[in-house]
Formats: sequence, C-alpha cells, structure tokens
Amino acid sequence: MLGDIASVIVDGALISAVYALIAIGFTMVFGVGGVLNLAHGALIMAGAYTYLSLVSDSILASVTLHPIVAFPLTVVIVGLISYGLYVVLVRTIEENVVITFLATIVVAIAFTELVTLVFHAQPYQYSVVPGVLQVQALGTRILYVELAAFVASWGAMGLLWYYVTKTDSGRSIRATSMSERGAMLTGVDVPGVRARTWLVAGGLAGIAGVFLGGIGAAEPTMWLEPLALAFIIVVVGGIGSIKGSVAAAYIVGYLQTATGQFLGQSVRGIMSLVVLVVVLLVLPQGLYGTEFVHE
Amino acid sequence: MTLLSVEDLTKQFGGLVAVDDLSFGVESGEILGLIGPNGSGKTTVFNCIMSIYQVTGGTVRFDGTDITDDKTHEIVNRGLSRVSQESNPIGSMTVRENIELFTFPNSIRSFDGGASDKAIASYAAQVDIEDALNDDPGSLPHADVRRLEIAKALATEPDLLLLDEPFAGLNQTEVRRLSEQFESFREQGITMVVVDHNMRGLMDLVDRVVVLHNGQKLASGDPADIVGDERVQDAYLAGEVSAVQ
Amino acid sequence: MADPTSTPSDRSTAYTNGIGRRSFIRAAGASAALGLFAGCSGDGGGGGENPDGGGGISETVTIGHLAPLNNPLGIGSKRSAEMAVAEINDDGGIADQTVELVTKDTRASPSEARTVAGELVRQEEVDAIVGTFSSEVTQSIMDLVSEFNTPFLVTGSAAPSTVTEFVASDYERYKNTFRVGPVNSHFQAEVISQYASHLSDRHGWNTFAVVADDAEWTTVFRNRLVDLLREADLDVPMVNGLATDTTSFGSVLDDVDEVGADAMFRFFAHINGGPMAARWAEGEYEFGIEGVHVASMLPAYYQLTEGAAAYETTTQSGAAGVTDITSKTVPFTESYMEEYGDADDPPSKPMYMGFVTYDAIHVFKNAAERAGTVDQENNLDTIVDALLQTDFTGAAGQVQFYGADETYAHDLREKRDSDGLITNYPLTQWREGGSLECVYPEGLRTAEHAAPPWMG
Amino acid sequence: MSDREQTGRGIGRLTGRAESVLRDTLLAQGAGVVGAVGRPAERLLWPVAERYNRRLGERFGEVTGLQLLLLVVAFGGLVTAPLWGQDYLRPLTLGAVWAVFAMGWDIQSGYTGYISFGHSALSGAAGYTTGLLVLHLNPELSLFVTVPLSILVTTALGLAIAVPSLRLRGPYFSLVTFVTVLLFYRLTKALSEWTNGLRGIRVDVFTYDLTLQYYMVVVPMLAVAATLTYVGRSDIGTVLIAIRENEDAVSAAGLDPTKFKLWSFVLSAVPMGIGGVLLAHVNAGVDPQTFVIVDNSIQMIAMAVIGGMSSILGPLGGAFLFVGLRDVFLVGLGEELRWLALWLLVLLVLVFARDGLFRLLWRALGALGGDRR
Repeated sequence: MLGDIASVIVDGALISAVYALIAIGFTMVFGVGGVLNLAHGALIMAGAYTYLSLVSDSILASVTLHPIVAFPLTVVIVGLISYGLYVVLVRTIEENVVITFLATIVVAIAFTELVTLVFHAQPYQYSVVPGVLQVQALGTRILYVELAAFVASWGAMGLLWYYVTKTDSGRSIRATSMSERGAMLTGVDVPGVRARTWLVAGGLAGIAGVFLGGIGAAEPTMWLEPLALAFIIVVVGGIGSIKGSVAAAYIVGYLQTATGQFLGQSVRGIMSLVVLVVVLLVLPQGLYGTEFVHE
Repeated sequence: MTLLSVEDLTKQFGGLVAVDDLSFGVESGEILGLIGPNGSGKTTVFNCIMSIYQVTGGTVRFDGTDITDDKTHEIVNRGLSRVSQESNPIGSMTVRENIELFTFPNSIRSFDGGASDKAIASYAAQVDIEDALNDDPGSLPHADVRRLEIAKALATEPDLLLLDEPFAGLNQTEVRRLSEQFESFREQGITMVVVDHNMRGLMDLVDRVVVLHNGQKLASGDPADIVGDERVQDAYLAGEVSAVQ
Repeated sequence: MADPTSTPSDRSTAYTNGIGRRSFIRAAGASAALGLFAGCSGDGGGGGENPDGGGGISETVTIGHLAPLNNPLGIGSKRSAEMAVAEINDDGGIADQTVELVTKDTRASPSEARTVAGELVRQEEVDAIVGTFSSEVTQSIMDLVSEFNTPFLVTGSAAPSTVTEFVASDYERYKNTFRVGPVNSHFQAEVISQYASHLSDRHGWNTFAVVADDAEWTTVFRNRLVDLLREADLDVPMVNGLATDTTSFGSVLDDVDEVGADAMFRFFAHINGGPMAARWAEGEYEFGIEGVHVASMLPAYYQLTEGAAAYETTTQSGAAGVTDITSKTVPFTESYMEEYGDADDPPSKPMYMGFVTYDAIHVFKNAAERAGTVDQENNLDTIVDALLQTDFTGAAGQVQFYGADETYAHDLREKRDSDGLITNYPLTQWREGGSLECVYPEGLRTAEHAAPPWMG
Repeated sequence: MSDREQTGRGIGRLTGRAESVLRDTLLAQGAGVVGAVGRPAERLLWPVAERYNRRLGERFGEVTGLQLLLLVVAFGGLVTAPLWGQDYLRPLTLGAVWAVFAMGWDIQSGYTGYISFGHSALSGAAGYTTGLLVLHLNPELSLFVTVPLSILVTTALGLAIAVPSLRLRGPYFSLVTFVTVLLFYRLTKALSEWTNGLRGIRVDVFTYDLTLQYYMVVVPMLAVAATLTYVGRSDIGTVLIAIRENEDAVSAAGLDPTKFKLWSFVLSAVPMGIGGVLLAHVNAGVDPQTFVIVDNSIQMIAMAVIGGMSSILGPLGGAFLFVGLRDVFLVGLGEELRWLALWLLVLLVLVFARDGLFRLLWRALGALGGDRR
C-alpha cells in the first residue's frame, strides 16, 4: 500500500510534466488567436514519427542520427510544421471560429491517414535514453526516458517562462493573450505573434511527441488520448492560462495514476472525464480562466 | 408617473466600481439625457438595466415591477428596448429580415409570426430607411446602419427606449433629422433615455438631464441649469484631460 | 465465458421465416430475368453463368474473402487466399471450373462488414465466403449470409459464441457457418493451462498473474483459465483487466512483481504490449511474459520493439510457419515469403489468419468437389454434409469439424495427443537476434522454452 | 525570423486572394459555360417555378426554374433509384440514413453555431433503445412500440445533454458534447452485460429485399427533409441563425436564446432518433463502432460542411456525396488514400467554399435565373 502510494506519487509527477507541456502549447494557441487547435495532437504524433525517422535505420536507411542531434532537430521540424499549418491554412480562415475549429480536426484526421499510409498501422518503438532506475524501496522501476521526459518538460517550461517574461518577443505573446486590442495599440505585430505562438506550441508538442513515443510507441492513433487529455487539462485549468494548465496537468495526471492504481486500470480514463464534466458545470471558467460563459 | 426607476444601483467589476449607488427616475413621456464624460459609467447603467450585466446592488423597476433579475429578453418584452452603441446587424439577412427578427414572438411554436411587410416598412419609414429594406446591411452607409439599429428597437414596440450614443458619427444634418424623429417617437408615446458624452447636442432634445461622473450622479435637472453647473464643467474638463493623457 | 444455454434460442425465433426468405430470392431473380431493372449490370459472375441451378458446378466458382485490410493480419489473409486460389487454379480449379477470388475490406467494422458482405452475396453472387477477423465482425454478417445460404468459413475469430449462440442454437438457420480456425477460446484457455503446467515442470514456475484486455474476448481467460490453473495447483494471485487504450504499464508490471508471479499471462489484442515488453526487459522484471498477444504475432514485431520482444511468447495458429505442423506448413510459409517477403506492406509472413484462410479455401474446394455442386441456393445441405466430412491436412494443422449435434457444432475440432493435451494451438517465443521458436506443444517444438536470462 | 514571417504573411495573403479569385473564376466560368444552356432552360422552366412559388414558396422558400429543376431531378432520382442503381442500393440506403443524421446535426449545430460532437451519442441512444428493448424485453416487439420509444429516449438524452451544456458557449459546448460521446462509448463497454460490448445487439432487419428496404429509409428521410426545410425557412430557423450570428441581438429582440437553443436540440434529436432506428434495422444490429464512436459525429459534420451548413438540403446532398465517395467512387484508392482524399476534400471545402458545394450550386443556378427573388 505504501509502495503503491509512493509509485503513484512518482508516476504521477513524471507523466504530468509531459501532459503540462502538451496543454501549454494548446492553451497558448487559444490564448493569442482564439483558435482551438485540434490538430495539436497530430503535432505530437509528428514529433514521434519525425524522431523515429531520424534515429532509426528501419525508416530512412540513409538517415540515422544520434539522439542528441535528432532531438533538437525534431523539435525544430515540428515547430515549423505547426508554423506552416498556421500560415498556410489557419491564417486564411481564422476569422471564422467554427470553420477553423472544424478545419483543424479535419487536418488531424487526414494526418492520421497520411501516417497510416506511409508507416502502416503498426506500432514502432524506439529508444530515446536507454536504461532504468531501480527504486527498491518503492518496488518500482523508473525508465531513464521517463526521467528525461520529466527533466526536458520542466526545462522547456522554464525556458518558456523565461521567454514570455524576460524577452520582448515573448512578452508580446503574453500581452496579446491578455488583450489583443491592447497589444495592437501598443504596437505589437499581432499576426506575427500568432505565427510565433504556433511555432513555439509546435516545438513543445514535438518534445512531448518524442517522449510519448519513446515511453510507448509511435502509432497512428497515439494522438487522440493526449489531445483529449490536453483538452481536459486546459478546461480544468482555464482556457488561455499557462499557470492553470500546469496545475491542472498535475491534478489530472495524479487523478489518472491514482484511479489506475486504486480503482483498477480499466476505469483510468473515465475519472478524468467525470472530473471534466463536474468542473464545467461547477466552475466553467476553470481554475485560472477568464470567463467564456455567458451569465 | 415614473416609468423607470433606478434605485441605489451599484456595479463592480472585480475591485473597480463602475456605477456607484446611483438613483434616478424616468417619467412617462419625457426624454431624459444621461450624460457624462467617457468612462463615467453610462453604458454600464444601460447594461445593468437590460440585465446584460448582473448588478452588484440596487434595484431597477419598470412600470412598478422589479426587473433587476429578469433576463434581457423578458425586459424587452415588458416594453423596454435599447439601441446599443455598436451596430451589429446580421450580415446574412436583409434589412427587412433584420427588422423582422425583432417582431417575432418569443415562442418556439411560432413558425410564421413576424410582423407584416407593411408594419416592417413603417418601422423603417420612421427612420427613413424604407428604401433599403431589401439591401444587405453590409452595403448601407454608416448613418443607415445606425438607423437600422433604431428601427430594430422600434420593432419591439417599446414604451421606453434606451439610446446609447445615437448621434455618434453623424453629421449635423443627420443629427437634426434624427432629433426630429425622436420627437415624433415621443408623440407616439415612447419615453426615451439618451446617453451621450456630448452635452451640447442633447440640450434641445431632452427635457431633463442626469450627469454621471465616475459612476456617481453628479447633478440632475433642467438642461439649461446643467450647462451652467460648475461641477459639471470641471468633470468634463477633468475627463477630457484624462482622456488626452 | 458465454453461456450456451442462455437466451439465444428464444431470440432467434424471430429469424426463422425461411419460406419468406426463399421466395424473395426467387422473386428478385425473376424480376431480374424479366429485365425489370433496366440498369442492372451483369458483371461479376452473375446469373447468366449459372443458368437455372441444375445442381452442377458452373463455369466459374467465386469465393468471397473478408478481412480488415487496415491490419497486417488481414493483408496476410488476403495474400494467402490469393495463393490458395492460384494453386487451385493451377491444379485445374474446382471440379475443372476456374476459381475467382473477390476480397473485400471490412475495415474491422461490423457495419462496413455488413455492407461488403452484402455486395459479395448480392452483386458478386459468391459461392462461399471465407475470412472475418474479429468476433463482432463475424457475427454481424451471419444473419445476412445465412439468408443467402452462402457457406461461410470463419478464419480469424475465436469466440465460442459464434457457434454456440448461432450454429448450435439454431442449426437450420446457421448451418452454413463453419470455423476453420483458430480453435475456439474455450480450448485456448485449456491450452494455456496445459502450457502453464509445462512451464511449472520446466522452470518450477508455479505462480501466474493474469492480465487481459478489458474486452469480451478475454472473459474466458479471466475465468475458465484461472479455474483450470487453480485446479492444477498453480497459484493465481492476480487477475487484472486493462482498458483497451492502455499505454502505460509501470504500475501493472510493479503489481505483478509484487505478487511474486513467476510468469504473467497477458491477453492483448487491442492493447499493444510492445512498450510493456520494453519496460520489462529494461527493468529486468523477474517473471516471464506469456500468453496471447496479437501485436507479437507481427513478423516485424521484434524489429518494431527494437529487440525488447526477446523471450516473450504468444500463441498463434500456424506457429508463424517455423515448425512442421504438417508437411504443408513450411512450404506454404516459404512460398509466401518468396512472394511477399520483401513487399512494402507488412506482413512478410502469412500470420495466423493467413494460414487458416489458406486452409479454408482448400477445405471448401474439397467439399465442393465431394458435393459435386456449389449451388448453395438449392443444395446447401449437400454442401454442408460435404464440409462436415472434412478431414484435411492444412498448413495450420488437421481440419475436422464438430458435428451438428455437438456443443460446438461446425467448430474446428481441437487435436489432442495421447495425454489429452491439445496440439493445434502452438506457442512461439521470440529470441535474441529476432528468431522465432516454437516452444509448445512438445510434438512441434523447435526449441525448449527459455526463461529470460536475467531470471535467477 | 521576421523574414520568414514576412514570407509567411505573403503566402497567407496569396491564399486569401487565391480563394476569392478561384471562387470568382469558378462562378464566372460556370456561369459562362452553363449560361448558354442554362438561360434558355431557365426561361422555359420559369412559369412552372412561378406556379410553385405561388403555392409553396411561402413555406419552403422561392425558387428559380433551374433550382426547381434540380429539386425535381434529385427527388425523382431518389424515388426511382432502384430502377437505375440496383447495384448501389446499399450505399444509397446508407446515404439516406446519414442524410437524416446530417440534417439532424444541421438544424442544431449548423444553424445555431453550437457545434456538437455529441450527435453520434444521440443516434446511438436510439439504436441502443431499440436493441435493448428487443434483447431484454421481447424480441417480437412491434416497430410501433420500439420506434416511438427510441425517439423519445433520444430526445430525452438530447435534452439531458443540452440543458447543462448550452449554458456554455463555443468551444466549451463542443467539448462537453465530445466528452459525452466518449463517456457513452465507454458505457457501452462498461455495461457489456447489457449491451454485449463491442459485439453489440442484433436487431431484425426490416427486410432482405434491398429495394423495399431502400424505400423504408428514403421515405422517412424525405419526410425529415421536408419538415426540417420548412422549420429552417420558418421564423424558428431565422432565430437559430440569428443565435449563431449574434446571440445578444436575439435577446435584444425579446427572444429567449436558451429556449430556442433547447428547441433546436429537440428538433435535432427527433431526426437523430429516427435515423438511429433506421440504421439499427438496416444494419441488423447496434454496436458502438457503427453508432457511437466520435468518428461518426465527425462524419456527420463533414457531410454538413460539404453540402453547406445551415441549409438542411445541403447536408442532405453532402451525405449522399460523402457516402458515395466513401463507399463507391473512391473505393479503388485503397483504405488510407481514400480517407485521405475524402478529408482533404472536406478541408478544401472548408477553406475555399465554406458555404458548401450544394449551396454554391444552388446559388449558381439561382444566378442564371436572374435576380427574380
């Protein structure tokens, strides 16, 4: 029992960091442009498959990079994909929220088919950081890749924090998400900010994708669960709030791990849905959100 | 007879007090001016009356009934209508359809219950847009879009009309014409409250003036007296200065 | 486990309107003949080639094949079916008639399966249908194909209810359905329990954890298997269902470790257990991973897991062609690999459904020739009788069916050795370097089962 | 960085321009090519249309001659399908069922702009009500019992979803409906003792006679189409569209938006119930994959988008087009390519023709008839 609680604490801490990373990207894009990007999950998948293609000889025989090179390259590539998605598609339709919303989900589904077409419907595993940490006292083992995911996620969040609070470029993102009109009045290039936000969000999704694929496997359906979780986290935390996302990621992450451990793995997914419904009905603007509900 | 009475109305946003313990009444048949510099809380008062905002404190009575907690559409159906500062006609509908929407009964069983074309034309005619009935609102000049907003409000057959900055963006001729039309509304028995930050334009039109400053009632009374009131002049000066800064 | 004595018999009363059914088919035929439906195209081996069912075999025999083509198992099945048909045609066809194969994609969806099965029986007017991968898909088309009297040879799904709730409970209606493989999961559970005893003898493993997809097909393993293990004096301290979308396995492995299991029997069809194997191998957990794991049947699985699969086992009909189940097993596998080993699309080996489908087409050929007809509309009983006489040596093993009056009517008979151990549901084990060995049953064994080297 | 942004914006602008250019050329060219044939035809047909407009225009909207021709040809084609499309009756039948779904989705989501991902739960509720009644109560239960009950349960579920979730705007509403489907899907598994899990429940087919079955679906579909077209063109439809365009204006007009939104859910749930029952009987069963999964909701949305949201008949056409492409015309492409092509088409429509293909067609035909309306 004590071991169970300890492993819930450890597992929850590890996985929640990745959830937070995904949710932050999702919420930032919403914050600055009002776009609910349902293709965010596809970007996660893009991260996993890009990394896989770069490191594994079974995909592109001519390209096998060391993880140290492949990882940042993946992050950049996924960031650019995200940026391209905004510039080519979303920018032309973003004035219509409904159309944008629908377009991003269609992109996500089309991307799934594309991945299936290219990589077939089989799960690929790859190693990011091999090895395992034995924690005898807790009766559990922690994969190095999980630790790496935790460190990288918090590292990325730290960099992001530095970026949006200490640099002009980042501050303009924050300003825009608080008040687009205000930002515009103070001379912020709002379209540029949006594009940059998509780039950053894509990079974060890329990081998450590499690790989710490394802990699990790269497969064409791997995006749905993280996307649903990001959705839930963002709503619980309050749409548009980075702080809320981090807090909610930990709430949801721990809730999932604990339900899995104590109520059975088969109800793992249901709990977070129930919490979501409760939050929506009781506290529709989430923990830190601005209200999106009419009185 | 007092048609609308606002008693001790207070509205706070977070820590910010937008309307502070405001009380005033509107007599049946009069045109009341509600004036004040930018940010003095005029529009907020309208939003509180119409239940767009929930009030923090105080009561709003219309025709003797407490309507503070009524929903917007209920208030409209009691005979209170508001012309807001922004024009937002529905672009995919013609001017006629935009007006017709405001004549629909609030019933989900009413499939064909709007006003007749003739009635709609007469609402439009009251603000001189009867020739534009088949146009798209997007193609109208600014003044006509404003007029459409008024026609829509008229279409709800109000007893009391709240007009938020009706003259904004209009030229002298248009202002004069609109004032005449307001007079004719009054002849039909419609009571009006007109919000404006520009005192001078209102003076000939209104019977009485309430001046707002920082959410509080600064003065009220006959337009001529108000114009001479020093406090009012100070408030406006301060307001202008702060707006410039 | 599904209870064969429950409701189906009363439920099926609504379906037994045989006369109405037949008369409709006649009516449709007549109106087509009268040219009532002007635009009715006559492609796909239509009525013209079968002038008035006189009972003989007409110019071509059309076999329909159903499989999920978004799944390597389905593709393996399709290719195997094509190979079987090519072989038969090279050998003179069925009673000298050319065989034509029409494959349709079920997309693993019951609704889609109904659509394409409808096309097979109505437009293609097939003489038999083989295939279907999952039980929900299999059962979703049984009403339809029985309506058209089309012989239906199931090759992918193992739920006992396919025969108990259909064939055995309403024989007249569903007698067209046979299962060529795999043995149903009632027997699969028995195989696993016998295999557990073998592991106990070989390694002294006496404690087993059972972890399964939280799905209907594993109920038999979570109940009957556990009972059988306990009857054999083996410990089962843990029986756990996992949500079918499970992707994290840390706590499950820790739990198995905690209860002190010597091996974990996992039954995964929906869940991909690859990441679990990776964690298990990295963490050197002190137990074996055994049981049924569909992903592990992929020929590329070892590569896909970057070698983490080593030492895990799974059952699979046909044993991936690594052992001479019969004299046909290895030659069939080799010719498949010759043809498709380097294909862009997986799988590079037939996989279990491929073996069974390959056998099923031969089984139908033999039965049709015995019956002297493929005219199921008028002679279904003859065809069914001929199928019941089947004793065919296939690539996946010997095929014989249970008789009409037995609990598992028309199901594949399990084969038993002299000790009563079931032999036609073998287990394979991945080895370091990516080779695959058959480790059970004894008669088919290519290597002894190996415990992971990190275990004691 | 900033360079890239410049280029990026350039592309953005280009695409925007490309969109309008493309739309204009298409319309102009279409008008040019078709005009030569279309205009005389229009003159010929106009008297008929005029008569229609006098009698029914009030209720269903006025049409030009060519528009009327389109309606008549489409209607005639549907009614005579067994004569010309015997081989395609199954896709046509499915198309008709999905048309009911797409129209049901449209009257709620398309009109009010409250995009629901939860409609597959509604059709599922209908299917499962029928299935559960047949399985657990009485296999011989008459359609006259199961059909009304199924529709009733669907409507009740619709209201149960709508009442709490319609307090929420925009994406929050979509999210709650999305979650509803996920919960519903998991419930079908969690309650598998009742629902048979993935295997689902068998239901009697209406008939194995495809022609008869087709009519048993097409007739209710046409009834739904006529009813919803009438509703959509009535004051109710206007109010629902006004909610989408400007909900505050609706309040200001003295209309209760909440009441109308709830009503739209009811108007939507009834066809979803009808469609669900039809699908259960056409499919000879209900199972979570055929009914509940969120993919089904997304397909309904795709159909409505292709055809043209908030037009009822657009989604009807969109459903047939979608199912036709999916099950007939694109089948040769293979599994992944086919879906890829389909989704790309949906995306193209969203970007370049967001009013939908059938609305474009309708307008093009109307333009040929001049501005008679």
